[in-house]
Amino acid sequence: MSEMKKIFKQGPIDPAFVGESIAKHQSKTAIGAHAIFLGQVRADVKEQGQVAWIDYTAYEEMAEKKVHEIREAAFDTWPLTCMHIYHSLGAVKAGEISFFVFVSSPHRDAAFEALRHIVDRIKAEVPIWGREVLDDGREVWKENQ
Amino acid sequence: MSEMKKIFKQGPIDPAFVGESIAKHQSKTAIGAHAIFLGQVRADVKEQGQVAWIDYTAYEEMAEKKVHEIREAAFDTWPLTCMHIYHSLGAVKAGEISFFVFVSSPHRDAAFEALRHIVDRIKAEVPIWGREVLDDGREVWKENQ
Amino acid sequence: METTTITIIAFGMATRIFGDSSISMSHVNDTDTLRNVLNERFPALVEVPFVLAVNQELSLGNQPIPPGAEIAIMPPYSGG
Amino acid sequence: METTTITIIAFGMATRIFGDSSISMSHVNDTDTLRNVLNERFPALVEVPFVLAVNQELSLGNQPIPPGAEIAIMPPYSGG
Repeated sequence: MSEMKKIFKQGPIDPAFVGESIAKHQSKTAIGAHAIFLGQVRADVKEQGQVAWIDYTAYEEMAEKKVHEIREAAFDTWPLTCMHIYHSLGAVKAGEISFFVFVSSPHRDAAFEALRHIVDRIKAEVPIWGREVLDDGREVWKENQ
Repeated sequence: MSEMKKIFKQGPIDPAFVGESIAKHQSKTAIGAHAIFLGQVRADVKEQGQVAWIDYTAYEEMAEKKVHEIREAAFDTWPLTCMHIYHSLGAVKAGEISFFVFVSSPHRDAAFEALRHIVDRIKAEVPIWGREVLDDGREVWKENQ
Repeated sequence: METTTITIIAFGMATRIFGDSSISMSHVNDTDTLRNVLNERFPALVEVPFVLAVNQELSLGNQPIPPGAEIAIMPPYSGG
Repeated sequence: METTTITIIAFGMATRIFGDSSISMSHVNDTDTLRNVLNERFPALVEVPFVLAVNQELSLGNQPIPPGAEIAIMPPYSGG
Protein backbone atom coordinates (compact mmCIF):
# COMPACT_ATOMS: atom_id res chain seq x y z
CA MET A 1 0.00 0.00 0.00
CA SER A 2 2.68 2.54 -0.71
CA GLU A 3 1.88 3.58 -4.29
CA MET A 4 0.20 7.00 -4.47
CA LYS A 5 -3.46 6.71 -5.45
CA LYS A 6 -5.35 9.39 -7.39
CA ILE A 7 -7.98 11.02 -5.22
CA PHE A 8 -9.34 13.86 -7.35
CA LYS A 9 -12.25 13.52 -9.75
CA GLN A 10 -13.53 16.32 -11.96
CA GLY A 11 -17.11 17.23 -10.96
CA PRO A 12 -19.48 15.36 -8.65
CA ILE A 13 -19.07 11.74 -7.54
CA ASP A 14 -21.76 9.60 -9.15
CA PRO A 15 -23.77 7.42 -6.71
CA ALA A 16 -23.48 4.60 -9.27
CA PHE A 17 -19.69 4.83 -8.90
CA VAL A 18 -20.15 4.17 -5.18
CA GLY A 19 -22.25 1.10 -6.01
CA GLU A 20 -19.59 -0.13 -8.45
CA SER A 21 -16.84 0.39 -5.86
CA ILE A 22 -18.78 -1.74 -3.38
CA ALA A 23 -19.35 -4.47 -5.97
CA LYS A 24 -15.59 -4.75 -6.59
CA HIS A 25 -15.13 -5.98 -3.01
CA GLN A 26 -17.24 -9.12 -3.33
CA SER A 27 -14.18 -11.19 -4.17
CA LYS A 28 -12.46 -10.07 -0.96
CA THR A 29 -14.03 -12.57 1.37
CA ALA A 30 -11.95 -11.64 4.43
CA ILE A 31 -14.01 -8.44 4.66
CA GLY A 32 -16.90 -8.43 7.11
CA ALA A 33 -17.60 -4.71 7.37
CA HIS A 34 -17.63 -1.75 4.98
CA ALA A 35 -18.00 1.78 6.37
CA ILE A 36 -18.62 4.60 3.91
CA PHE A 37 -18.75 8.37 4.27
CA LEU A 38 -20.21 10.64 1.60
CA GLY A 39 -20.06 14.42 1.77
CA GLN A 40 -22.99 16.03 -0.03
CA VAL A 41 -23.18 19.74 -0.91
CA ARG A 42 -25.80 21.44 1.27
CA ALA A 43 -28.03 24.24 -0.05
CA ASP A 44 -27.13 26.29 3.03
CA VAL A 45 -28.92 29.57 3.49
CA LYS A 46 -26.38 32.33 4.19
CA GLU A 47 -26.96 35.97 4.98
CA GLN A 48 -26.27 36.73 1.33
CA GLY A 49 -28.36 33.95 -0.28
CA GLN A 50 -28.63 30.19 -0.76
CA VAL A 51 -25.76 27.95 -1.88
CA ALA A 52 -26.37 26.70 -5.45
CA TRP A 53 -23.04 24.94 -6.00
CA ILE A 54 -19.48 24.74 -4.71
CA ASP A 55 -16.42 25.14 -6.88
CA TYR A 56 -13.59 23.04 -5.43
CA THR A 57 -9.90 23.69 -5.96
CA ALA A 58 -6.89 22.04 -4.36
CA TYR A 59 -3.16 22.30 -4.03
CA GLU A 60 -3.24 18.97 -5.79
CA GLU A 61 0.25 17.62 -5.38
CA MET A 62 0.44 18.53 -1.68
CA ALA A 63 -3.11 17.20 -1.14
CA GLU A 64 -2.24 13.84 -2.65
CA LYS A 65 0.87 13.56 -0.47
CA LYS A 66 -1.13 14.44 2.62
CA VAL A 67 -3.90 11.94 1.83
CA HIS A 68 -1.25 9.29 1.22
CA GLU A 69 0.21 10.03 4.66
CA ILE A 70 -3.24 9.81 6.30
CA ARG A 71 -3.94 6.56 4.47
CA GLU A 72 -0.67 4.93 5.56
CA ALA A 73 -1.19 6.02 9.18
CA ALA A 74 -4.67 4.46 9.18
CA PHE A 75 -3.35 1.17 7.78
CA ASP A 76 -0.73 1.19 10.55
CA THR A 77 -3.35 1.83 13.24
CA TRP A 78 -6.24 -0.46 12.30
CA PRO A 79 -6.45 -3.92 10.68
CA LEU A 80 -7.96 -2.66 7.41
CA THR A 81 -8.40 -4.64 4.24
CA CYS A 82 -9.11 -1.74 1.85
CA MET A 83 -9.37 2.02 1.73
CA HIS A 84 -10.58 4.30 -1.07
CA ILE A 85 -10.68 8.09 -0.95
CA TYR A 86 -12.08 10.44 -3.62
CA HIS A 87 -12.71 14.18 -3.67
CA SER A 88 -14.25 16.37 -6.35
CA LEU A 89 -12.59 19.27 -8.11
CA GLY A 90 -14.60 21.92 -9.98
CA ALA A 91 -18.34 22.46 -9.76
CA VAL A 92 -20.54 20.30 -7.53
CA LYS A 93 -24.19 21.32 -7.20
CA ALA A 94 -26.25 21.24 -4.00
CA GLY A 95 -27.43 17.66 -3.49
CA GLU A 96 -24.44 16.18 -5.31
CA ILE A 97 -21.57 14.29 -3.70
CA SER A 98 -18.10 15.80 -3.44
CA PHE A 99 -16.31 13.47 -1.01
CA PHE A 100 -16.25 9.67 -0.75
CA VAL A 101 -14.31 7.66 1.84
CA PHE A 102 -14.67 3.87 1.85
CA VAL A 103 -13.01 1.66 4.46
CA SER A 104 -13.24 -2.14 4.76
CA SER A 105 -12.09 -4.52 7.48
CA PRO A 106 -12.82 -7.98 8.83
CA HIS A 107 -14.74 -6.53 11.81
CA ARG A 108 -16.80 -3.40 12.17
CA ASP A 109 -15.07 -1.54 15.03
CA ALA A 110 -11.92 -0.93 13.00
CA ALA A 111 -13.94 0.24 9.99
CA PHE A 112 -16.02 2.68 12.06
CA GLU A 113 -13.05 4.13 13.91
CA ALA A 114 -10.81 4.42 10.87
CA LEU A 115 -13.56 6.01 8.77
CA ARG A 116 -14.28 8.78 11.25
CA HIS A 117 -10.61 9.42 11.87
CA ILE A 118 -9.77 9.62 8.16
CA VAL A 119 -12.69 11.95 7.36
CA ASP A 120 -11.76 14.27 10.25
CA ARG A 121 -8.10 14.36 9.24
CA ILE A 122 -8.84 15.02 5.58
CA LYS A 123 -11.12 17.93 6.46
CA ALA A 124 -8.51 19.42 8.79
CA GLU A 125 -5.27 18.69 6.99
CA VAL A 126 -5.73 18.42 3.23
CA PRO A 127 -5.39 21.63 1.17
CA ILE A 128 -8.75 21.77 -0.60
CA TRP A 129 -10.93 24.87 -0.87
CA GLY A 130 -14.60 25.28 -1.68
CA ARG A 131 -16.00 28.49 -3.14
CA GLU A 132 -19.73 28.51 -2.43
CA VAL A 133 -21.66 30.11 -5.26
CA LEU A 134 -25.03 31.50 -4.21
CA ASP A 135 -28.23 31.45 -6.25
CA ASP A 136 -27.72 35.11 -7.19
CA GLY A 137 -24.19 34.39 -8.44
CA ARG A 138 -22.39 35.90 -5.47
CA GLU A 139 -19.78 33.79 -3.75
CA VAL A 140 -18.54 32.94 -0.27
CA TRP A 141 -15.40 31.02 0.66
CA LYS A 142 -16.31 28.04 2.80
CA GLU A 143 -14.33 27.39 5.98
CA ASN A 144 -14.13 24.09 7.87
CA GLN A 145 -14.53 24.33 11.63
CA MET B 1 -41.36 8.80 10.89
CA SER B 2 -43.73 6.48 12.71
CA GLU B 3 -44.86 4.15 9.94
CA MET B 4 -43.20 0.75 10.10
CA LYS B 5 -40.71 0.26 7.28
CA LYS B 6 -39.90 -3.11 5.74
CA ILE B 7 -36.37 -4.16 6.56
CA PHE B 8 -36.07 -7.69 5.20
CA LYS B 9 -34.97 -8.54 1.67
CA GLN B 10 -34.80 -12.06 0.28
CA GLY B 11 -31.18 -12.95 -0.58
CA PRO B 12 -28.14 -10.65 -0.76
CA ILE B 13 -28.27 -6.85 -0.98
CA ASP B 14 -27.14 -5.73 -4.42
CA PRO B 15 -24.38 -3.06 -4.41
CA ALA B 16 -26.32 -1.32 -7.21
CA PHE B 17 -29.25 -0.98 -4.78
CA VAL B 18 -26.92 0.89 -2.43
CA GLY B 19 -25.97 3.22 -5.30
CA GLU B 20 -29.63 3.80 -6.14
CA SER B 21 -30.48 4.52 -2.50
CA ILE B 22 -27.73 7.16 -2.41
CA ALA B 23 -28.97 8.73 -5.66
CA LYS B 24 -32.46 9.17 -4.19
CA HIS B 25 -31.04 11.63 -1.65
CA GLN B 26 -29.81 14.20 -4.15
CA SER B 27 -33.05 16.17 -3.87
CA LYS B 28 -32.60 16.44 -0.09
CA THR B 29 -30.31 19.43 -0.05
CA ALA B 30 -30.29 19.88 3.73
CA ILE B 31 -28.10 16.76 3.92
CA GLY B 32 -24.35 17.31 4.23
CA ALA B 33 -23.23 13.86 5.37
CA HIS B 34 -24.16 10.27 4.58
CA ALA B 35 -22.73 7.43 6.68
CA ILE B 36 -23.23 3.87 5.47
CA PHE B 37 -22.51 0.50 7.00
CA LEU B 38 -22.50 -2.72 4.99
CA GLY B 39 -22.13 -6.15 6.53
CA GLN B 40 -20.49 -8.61 4.15
CA VAL B 41 -20.40 -12.38 4.69
CA ARG B 42 -16.86 -13.47 5.54
CA ALA B 43 -15.40 -16.78 4.32
CA ASP B 44 -14.26 -17.51 7.87
CA VAL B 45 -12.17 -20.58 8.43
CA LYS B 46 -13.62 -22.61 11.31
CA GLU B 47 -12.31 -25.75 12.89
CA GLN B 48 -14.79 -27.69 10.75
CA GLY B 49 -14.22 -25.91 7.41
CA GLN B 50 -14.65 -22.62 5.56
CA VAL B 51 -17.89 -20.63 5.46
CA ALA B 52 -19.45 -20.79 1.97
CA TRP B 53 -22.71 -19.00 2.72
CA ILE B 54 -25.01 -17.97 5.57
CA ASP B 55 -28.70 -18.77 5.71
CA TYR B 56 -30.48 -16.00 7.61
CA THR B 57 -33.78 -16.39 9.43
CA ALA B 58 -35.59 -13.95 11.71
CA TYR B 59 -38.50 -13.67 14.06
CA GLU B 60 -39.74 -11.21 11.50
CA GLU B 61 -42.57 -9.43 13.22
CA MET B 62 -40.63 -8.93 16.45
CA ALA B 63 -37.53 -7.90 14.49
CA GLU B 64 -39.44 -5.22 12.61
CA LYS B 65 -40.89 -3.84 15.84
CA LYS B 66 -37.44 -3.79 17.44
CA VAL B 67 -35.83 -2.06 14.47
CA HIS B 68 -38.65 0.47 14.50
CA GLU B 69 -37.93 1.17 18.17
CA ILE B 70 -34.18 1.58 17.48
CA ARG B 71 -34.94 3.87 14.55
CA GLU B 72 -37.25 6.12 16.57
CA ALA B 73 -34.76 6.33 19.44
CA ALA B 74 -32.02 7.40 17.00
CA PHE B 75 -34.23 10.11 15.47
CA ASP B 76 -34.92 11.35 19.02
CA THR B 77 -31.21 11.43 19.88
CA TRP B 78 -29.56 12.91 16.78
CA PRO B 79 -30.64 15.50 14.20
CA LEU B 80 -31.00 13.02 11.34
CA THR B 81 -32.59 13.69 7.98
CA CYS B 82 -32.96 10.08 6.80
CA MET B 83 -32.40 6.52 7.90
CA HIS B 84 -32.66 3.27 5.93
CA ILE B 85 -32.09 -0.22 7.29
CA TYR B 86 -32.12 -3.49 5.34
CA HIS B 87 -31.22 -7.06 6.29
CA SER B 88 -31.15 -10.20 4.19
CA LEU B 89 -33.17 -13.34 4.77
CA GLY B 90 -32.24 -16.67 3.20
CA ALA B 91 -28.95 -17.50 1.52
CA VAL B 92 -26.13 -14.96 1.27
CA LYS B 93 -22.80 -16.20 -0.10
CA ALA B 94 -19.33 -15.22 1.20
CA GLY B 95 -18.48 -11.82 -0.30
CA GLU B 96 -22.13 -10.77 -0.62
CA ILE B 97 -23.84 -8.14 1.51
CA SER B 98 -26.44 -9.07 4.12
CA PHE B 99 -26.86 -5.85 6.12
CA PHE B 100 -27.17 -2.22 5.01
CA VAL B 101 -27.61 0.77 7.31
CA PHE B 102 -27.72 4.26 5.78
CA VAL B 103 -27.93 7.43 7.90
CA SER B 104 -27.99 11.04 6.64
CA SER B 105 -27.75 14.32 8.50
CA PRO B 106 -26.77 17.95 7.91
CA HIS B 107 -23.39 17.46 9.65
CA ARG B 108 -21.15 14.43 9.93
CA ASP B 109 -20.85 13.91 13.69
CA ALA B 110 -24.52 12.97 14.06
CA ALA B 111 -24.33 10.60 11.10
CA PHE B 112 -21.20 8.83 12.41
CA GLU B 113 -22.51 8.47 15.95
CA ALA B 114 -26.00 7.37 14.93
CA LEU B 115 -24.67 4.84 12.42
CA ARG B 116 -22.43 3.07 14.90
CA HIS B 117 -25.08 3.10 17.60
CA ILE B 118 -27.76 1.68 15.28
CA VAL B 119 -25.51 -1.08 13.93
CA ASP B 120 -24.47 -2.10 17.46
CA ARG B 121 -28.07 -2.15 18.70
CA ILE B 122 -29.35 -4.14 15.74
CA LYS B 123 -26.66 -6.77 16.21
CA ALA B 124 -27.41 -7.03 19.94
CA GLU B 125 -31.18 -6.65 20.05
CA VAL B 126 -32.83 -7.78 16.83
CA PRO B 127 -33.88 -11.45 16.59
CA ILE B 128 -32.03 -12.57 13.47
CA TRP B 129 -30.03 -15.79 13.17
CA GLY B 130 -27.38 -16.86 10.71
CA ARG B 131 -26.65 -20.50 9.98
CA GLU B 132 -23.15 -20.68 8.51
CA VAL B 133 -22.91 -23.38 5.87
CA LEU B 134 -19.39 -24.68 5.33
CA ASP B 135 -17.82 -25.71 2.05
CA ASP B 136 -18.37 -29.39 2.89
CA GLY B 137 -22.07 -28.77 3.60
CA ARG B 138 -21.80 -28.92 7.37
CA GLU B 139 -23.27 -26.07 9.35
CA VAL B 140 -22.50 -23.90 12.38
CA TRP B 141 -24.83 -21.43 14.09
CA LYS B 142 -23.24 -18.01 14.18
CA GLU B 143 -23.23 -16.07 17.46
CA ASN B 144 -22.75 -12.30 17.85
CA GLN B 145 -20.38 -11.21 20.60
CA MET C 1 -60.60 -24.21 24.04
CA GLU C 2 -58.28 -21.97 22.09
CA THR C 3 -57.51 -19.67 25.00
CA THR C 4 -56.14 -22.47 27.18
CA THR C 5 -53.31 -23.25 24.79
CA ILE C 6 -50.10 -21.41 23.93
CA THR C 7 -48.01 -21.53 20.75
CA ILE C 8 -44.28 -22.23 20.86
CA ILE C 9 -41.88 -21.36 18.05
CA ALA C 10 -38.13 -21.89 17.93
CA PHE C 11 -35.30 -20.08 16.14
CA GLY C 12 -31.61 -20.47 15.41
CA MET C 13 -29.94 -23.56 16.83
CA ALA C 14 -33.09 -24.36 18.82
CA THR C 15 -34.73 -25.48 15.57
CA ARG C 16 -32.35 -28.45 15.50
CA ILE C 17 -33.92 -29.83 18.64
CA PHE C 18 -37.36 -28.47 18.44
CA GLY C 19 -38.09 -28.48 14.72
CA ASP C 20 -38.96 -25.67 12.42
CA SER C 21 -42.71 -25.36 12.77
CA SER C 22 -44.68 -24.04 15.73
CA ILE C 23 -46.30 -26.36 18.26
CA SER C 24 -49.33 -25.83 20.41
CA MET C 25 -49.35 -26.86 24.06
CA SER C 26 -51.46 -26.46 27.17
CA HIS C 27 -51.30 -23.08 28.81
CA VAL C 28 -48.84 -22.72 31.69
CA ASN C 29 -48.83 -19.71 33.99
CA ASP C 30 -45.32 -18.36 33.70
CA THR C 31 -42.04 -18.65 31.88
CA ASP C 32 -40.22 -20.54 34.66
CA THR C 33 -42.87 -23.25 34.52
CA LEU C 34 -42.64 -23.29 30.74
CA ARG C 35 -38.87 -23.77 30.84
CA ASN C 36 -39.35 -26.82 33.07
CA VAL C 37 -41.99 -28.27 30.77
CA LEU C 38 -39.79 -27.68 27.71
CA ASN C 39 -36.70 -29.19 29.32
CA GLU C 40 -38.66 -32.31 30.21
CA ARG C 41 -40.16 -32.66 26.78
CA PHE C 42 -36.99 -31.74 24.82
CA PRO C 43 -34.03 -32.81 26.98
CA ALA C 44 -31.48 -31.67 24.36
CA LEU C 45 -32.70 -28.07 24.87
CA VAL C 46 -30.61 -28.00 28.06
CA GLU C 47 -27.53 -27.56 25.87
CA VAL C 48 -28.98 -24.57 24.04
CA PRO C 49 -28.66 -21.15 25.67
CA PHE C 50 -31.87 -19.23 24.98
CA VAL C 51 -34.20 -16.49 26.17
CA LEU C 52 -37.96 -16.52 25.74
CA ALA C 53 -40.14 -13.89 24.13
CA VAL C 54 -43.77 -13.72 25.23
CA ASN C 55 -45.94 -12.18 22.52
CA GLN C 56 -42.81 -10.67 20.98
CA GLU C 57 -41.64 -9.10 24.22
CA LEU C 58 -38.32 -10.30 25.58
CA SER C 59 -38.95 -12.02 28.90
CA LEU C 60 -36.29 -11.41 31.53
CA GLY C 61 -36.75 -13.21 34.86
CA ASN C 62 -39.98 -15.07 35.45
CA GLN C 63 -42.90 -13.56 33.51
CA PRO C 64 -46.60 -14.39 33.46
CA ILE C 65 -47.86 -16.04 30.25
CA PRO C 66 -51.32 -14.93 29.09
CA PRO C 67 -53.54 -17.65 27.62
CA GLY C 68 -53.19 -17.85 23.85
CA ALA C 69 -49.67 -16.33 23.98
CA GLU C 70 -47.03 -16.88 21.32
CA ILE C 71 -43.75 -17.89 22.95
CA ALA C 72 -40.47 -17.83 21.05
CA ILE C 73 -37.37 -19.81 21.99
CA MET C 74 -34.52 -17.49 21.00
CA PRO C 75 -30.81 -18.52 21.11
CA PRO C 76 -28.19 -15.76 20.88
CA TYR C 77 -28.77 -13.51 17.87
CA SER C 78 -26.43 -13.43 14.94
CA GLY C 79 -27.78 -10.82 12.56
CA GLY C 80 -25.73 -8.17 10.82
CA MET D 1 19.55 33.59 -12.14
CA GLU D 2 16.80 31.05 -11.62
CA THR D 3 17.94 29.93 -8.20
CA THR D 4 17.65 33.39 -6.71
CA THR D 5 13.89 33.54 -7.24
CA ILE D 6 10.97 31.85 -5.50
CA THR D 7 7.51 31.04 -6.84
CA ILE D 8 4.37 32.11 -4.99
CA ILE D 9 0.96 30.52 -5.54
CA ALA D 10 -2.29 31.37 -3.77
CA PHE D 11 -5.42 29.34 -2.99
CA GLY D 12 -8.94 29.86 -1.69
CA MET D 13 -9.90 33.40 -0.78
CA ALA D 14 -6.30 34.54 -1.25
CA THR D 15 -6.81 34.22 -5.02
CA ARG D 16 -9.17 37.21 -4.82
CA ILE D 17 -6.32 39.45 -3.76
CA PHE D 18 -3.41 37.75 -5.29
CA GLY D 19 -4.83 36.35 -8.52
CA ASP D 20 -5.01 32.82 -9.75
CA SER D 21 -1.65 32.29 -11.39
CA SER D 22 1.74 31.91 -9.75
CA ILE D 23 4.18 34.80 -9.50
CA SER D 24 7.93 34.79 -9.34
CA MET D 25 9.80 37.03 -6.91
CA SER D 26 13.30 37.54 -5.54
CA HIS D 27 14.40 35.00 -3.01
CA VAL D 28 13.96 35.96 0.64
CA ASN D 29 15.53 33.99 3.46
CA ASP D 30 12.59 32.98 5.62
CA THR D 31 8.81 32.93 5.89
CA ASP D 32 8.59 35.89 8.34
CA THR D 33 10.43 38.07 5.84
CA LEU D 34 8.21 36.79 3.05
CA ARG D 35 5.05 37.67 5.01
CA ASN D 36 6.32 41.23 5.38
CA VAL D 37 7.10 41.50 1.68
CA LEU D 38 3.69 40.07 0.72
CA ASN D 39 1.80 42.38 3.09
CA GLU D 40 3.56 45.38 1.63
CA ARG D 41 2.95 44.37 -1.94
CA PHE D 42 -0.68 43.14 -1.41
CA PRO D 43 -2.07 45.20 1.48
CA ALA D 44 -5.49 43.46 1.28
CA LEU D 45 -3.80 40.19 2.28
CA VAL D 46 -3.81 41.47 5.86
CA GLU D 47 -7.50 40.61 6.00
CA VAL D 48 -6.95 37.01 4.88
CA PRO D 49 -5.93 34.45 7.50
CA PHE D 50 -3.41 32.10 5.93
CA VAL D 51 -0.54 29.72 6.53
CA LEU D 52 2.37 29.20 4.16
CA ALA D 53 3.61 25.95 2.68
CA VAL D 54 7.26 25.80 1.63
CA ASN D 55 7.79 23.17 -1.06
CA GLN D 56 4.50 21.54 -0.01
CA GLU D 57 5.46 21.36 3.65
CA LEU D 58 3.29 23.31 6.04
CA SER D 59 5.40 26.04 7.63
CA LEU D 60 4.66 26.69 11.29
CA GLY D 61 6.63 29.49 12.95
CA ASN D 62 9.45 31.10 11.00
CA GLN D 63 11.00 28.70 8.47
CA PRO D 64 13.96 29.08 6.15
CA ILE D 65 13.12 29.34 2.44
CA PRO D 66 15.50 27.53 0.06
CA PRO D 67 16.27 29.30 -3.24
CA GLY D 68 13.88 28.17 -5.98
CA ALA D 69 11.21 27.18 -3.45
CA GLU D 70 7.50 27.02 -4.24
CA ILE D 71 5.55 28.88 -1.58
CA ALA D 72 1.77 28.47 -1.23
CA ILE D 73 -0.51 30.98 0.46
CA MET D 74 -3.16 28.78 2.07
CA PRO D 75 -6.29 30.16 3.79
CA PRO D 76 -8.31 27.76 6.02
CA TYR D 77 -9.18 24.55 4.19
CA SER D 78 -12.73 23.69 3.27
CA GLY D 79 -12.61 20.28 1.63
CA GLY D 80 -14.97 17.41 2.36
